[in-house]
Amino acid sequence: MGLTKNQIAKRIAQELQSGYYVNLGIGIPTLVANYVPEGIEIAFQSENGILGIGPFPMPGEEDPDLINAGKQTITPQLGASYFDSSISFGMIRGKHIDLTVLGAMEVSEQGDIANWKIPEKLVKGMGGAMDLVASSDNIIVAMMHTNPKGESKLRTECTLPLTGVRCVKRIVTDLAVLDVTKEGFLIKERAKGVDIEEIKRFTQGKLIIPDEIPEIQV
Amino acid sequence: MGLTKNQIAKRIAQELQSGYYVNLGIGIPTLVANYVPEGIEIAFQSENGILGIGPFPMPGEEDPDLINAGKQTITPQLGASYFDSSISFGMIRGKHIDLTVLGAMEVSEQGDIANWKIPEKLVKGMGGAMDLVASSDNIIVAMMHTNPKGESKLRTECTLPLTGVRCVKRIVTDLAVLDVTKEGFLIKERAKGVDIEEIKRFTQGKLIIPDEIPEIQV
Amino acid sequence: MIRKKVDTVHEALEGIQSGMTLMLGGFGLCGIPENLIRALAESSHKDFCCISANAGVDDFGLGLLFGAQKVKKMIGSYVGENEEFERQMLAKEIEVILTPMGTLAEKCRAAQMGIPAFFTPAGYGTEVAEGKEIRKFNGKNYLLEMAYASDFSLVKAWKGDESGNLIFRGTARNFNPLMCGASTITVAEVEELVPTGSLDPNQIHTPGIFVDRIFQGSRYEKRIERRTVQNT
Amino acid sequence: MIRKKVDTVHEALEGIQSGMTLMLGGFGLCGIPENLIRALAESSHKDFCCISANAGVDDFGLGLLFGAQKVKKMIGSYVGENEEFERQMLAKEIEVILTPMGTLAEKCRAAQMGIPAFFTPAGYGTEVAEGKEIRKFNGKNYLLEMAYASDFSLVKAWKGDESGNLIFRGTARNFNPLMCGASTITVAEVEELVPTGSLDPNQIHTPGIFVDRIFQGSRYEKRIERRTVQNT
Repeated sequence: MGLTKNQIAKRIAQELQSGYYVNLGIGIPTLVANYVPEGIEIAFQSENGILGIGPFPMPGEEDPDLINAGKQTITPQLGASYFDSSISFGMIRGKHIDLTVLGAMEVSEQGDIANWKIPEKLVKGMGGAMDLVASSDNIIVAMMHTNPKGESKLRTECTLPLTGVRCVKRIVTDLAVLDVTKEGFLIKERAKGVDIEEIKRFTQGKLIIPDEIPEIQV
Repeated sequence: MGLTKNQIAKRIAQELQSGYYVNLGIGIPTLVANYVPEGIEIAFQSENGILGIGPFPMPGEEDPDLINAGKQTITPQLGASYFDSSISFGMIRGKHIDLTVLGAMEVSEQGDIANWKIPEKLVKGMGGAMDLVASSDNIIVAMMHTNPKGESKLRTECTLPLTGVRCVKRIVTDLAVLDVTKEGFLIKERAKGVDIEEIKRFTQGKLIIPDEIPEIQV
Repeated sequence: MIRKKVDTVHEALEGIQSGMTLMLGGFGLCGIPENLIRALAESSHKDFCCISANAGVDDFGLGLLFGAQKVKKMIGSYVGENEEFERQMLAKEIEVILTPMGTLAEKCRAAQMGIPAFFTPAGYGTEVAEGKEIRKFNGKNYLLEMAYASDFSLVKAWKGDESGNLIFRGTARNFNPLMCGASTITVAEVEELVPTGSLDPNQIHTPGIFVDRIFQGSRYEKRIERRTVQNT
Repeated sequence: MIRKKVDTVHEALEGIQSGMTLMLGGFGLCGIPENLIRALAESSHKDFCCISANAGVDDFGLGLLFGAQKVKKMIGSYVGENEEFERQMLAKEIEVILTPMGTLAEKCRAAQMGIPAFFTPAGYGTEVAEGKEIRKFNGKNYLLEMAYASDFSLVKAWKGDESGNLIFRGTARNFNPLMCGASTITVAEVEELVPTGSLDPNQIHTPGIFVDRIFQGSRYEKRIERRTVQNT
């Protein structure tokens, strides 16, 4: 079974705390914005130069001067601000962002992340990913547990070119929630209907399996 | 005889060209603004964060939020802009200022300048002077030829702590206009009624004396 | 105040030559100098080195320069969404240097502000760090990155005055302010050019000192790359 | 959006302790956090290290802190105009570090923006360069300068909203925006505090992310240091 992409996003949304400035990457991370818990104060930053992203515009109200880093049309939240890219990345580099959520191709036991380049394949570039992973103290990776070939994306070492080193703190996949610890990937929660053997089978890196592993509540 | 401080300023104002962004230091340099030739387009920058300084305010119209680097109340010129100090010094460091005029205690044959500190005396600080002299390609020093003790301020080497090295291009004193050249201080013009012997007597550094030295026209 | 107004895009581009390095503002299709790009694509000049966050799409934005085979080298950060660019890259017709986006932004600002080099954490431990000086500050590793050197900056603002003061709009600001004054010559095109003195000095994003030439653009298309709306 | 509003200056200063390093915005008496300075001068805390462009005058601005013997170390650029400060400096009661003003500004910005160090030409060949790394870029010599590390930034803005967004006015902007987010905690006092959503997002000088606490100041004196008017 396992979680859908929306369920992964929903689980990550549980990590949001009031007062957080959050940067969401493209893909599953973008979906997190749909599941912000009621009553908490949060602001989404996009590295192209906005703090306080609101909902997508109503049809007909799209503004070409208002987009997010995924180039989608957006609207500003009340209290939003626009700024240039040096300030935007200053927010990131200066550790003013409280939570960064991004996708990955691979994560290593040490928390290394690879998400920008597959050798021999077309390279589109790292965009802001290297700045984000080099700067954030609180990085959650949202990804499927395996790649389309069925190979584990949680590895002893990344095989793909790195985006950043020793930076990922937590991983939410379709199968489990795992923390990166000194000893390896620590299973914190498992998806409903997914047993430990399945997580073991699809995890190439070292796993730490506590006695009790609660189910992910989404 | 020699030039008055206002005449020094007036002579320096002849160096202004249309299109120049100009930073004027405190003292004689400030007076240069009073003698901008008619019909040329110029903008004065002040390092505390304004481009386009206009005249002093009319009595009763002083605004505490509008001052120059000398902390005098000012008004903005049409087309002025305000900005933070990092941008202000970015303009200076990035060589966007076309002319810098500042005072000095000493200038050396090599174009070194000392204007911020007298050992054993109270030090007030360098303010923006070190940024200005390290960055500008076009620095004119406005000063009296000698200090209050009658000692030459144009020297083989500066005796006072330096503000910057090999940066001064031209010096306008009460006695003469001199350029800093590889061979020494080249006399370009002399003040009316001042003869070469007088300039020689009050110049400790090496002087180059051309055959013809026109009078300063102010 | 000093006048920077020119009347035509051709006057604005005077002095541009084949082989020059150009900075181009914009993020994807947002906040791009449409008139300047159009004129460059139609010009006889070529072999440009372009510094820009993205590569545009096939038939718009920077894509017009790739379509017209004007680019020899591209320094950017995210260059997807453009098939002709990809073809030229795979065929090695163009050289491509990929840079973390925050580093790209800061390298532009450094050029603008007279900072020759600075340290940044982005790219440490990756191939971006290859050949670069690495230094530890407070236990963390950083790379030394250099300011860009460039001949022309081509930017787009919302409003501008005849003295070159600029105001941007929304996220169309992006790299534009950082590229002003970061090249030998900076050219700004604006949607609305107003007389000097019309803009509030307190609300100017880029002071005119960073702009050498300004002109009012025409025929703004302002194309949207990913139109996204609420489910209703 | 995230609320940053606090009701009193005392709440705004919570956590401040003797011996801390403070950044204080303002240039002379222009754009200084009057309420925060007043409260600090009256507090029981002392032995501060202050980073600020100037030292104020004897009975106003930063001068109030020197008058109350609150400062152990002063990092500034131009510290004239204050007799008590001079007395303490000459008596070696306070340590004074003088820094080129542009370097001071950039060291604040570097702290704000996560740049640990950068090169600048200011001070090359002078005593400011002593003990600093010197490196040549394109034939010119530069010094390596480090970002400041600081506990509290105390700034003053003209308008602000409850989410910490700030707008400055005129040359009262100066160092204030650069110090926001450059310390562990940033406190902003404003002349006018408006509800979130009242400010144009395009015209905000400092986004609220750089501000931890904001409050409306009172009793602004806004003293003028050198009143200068036209001869009429």
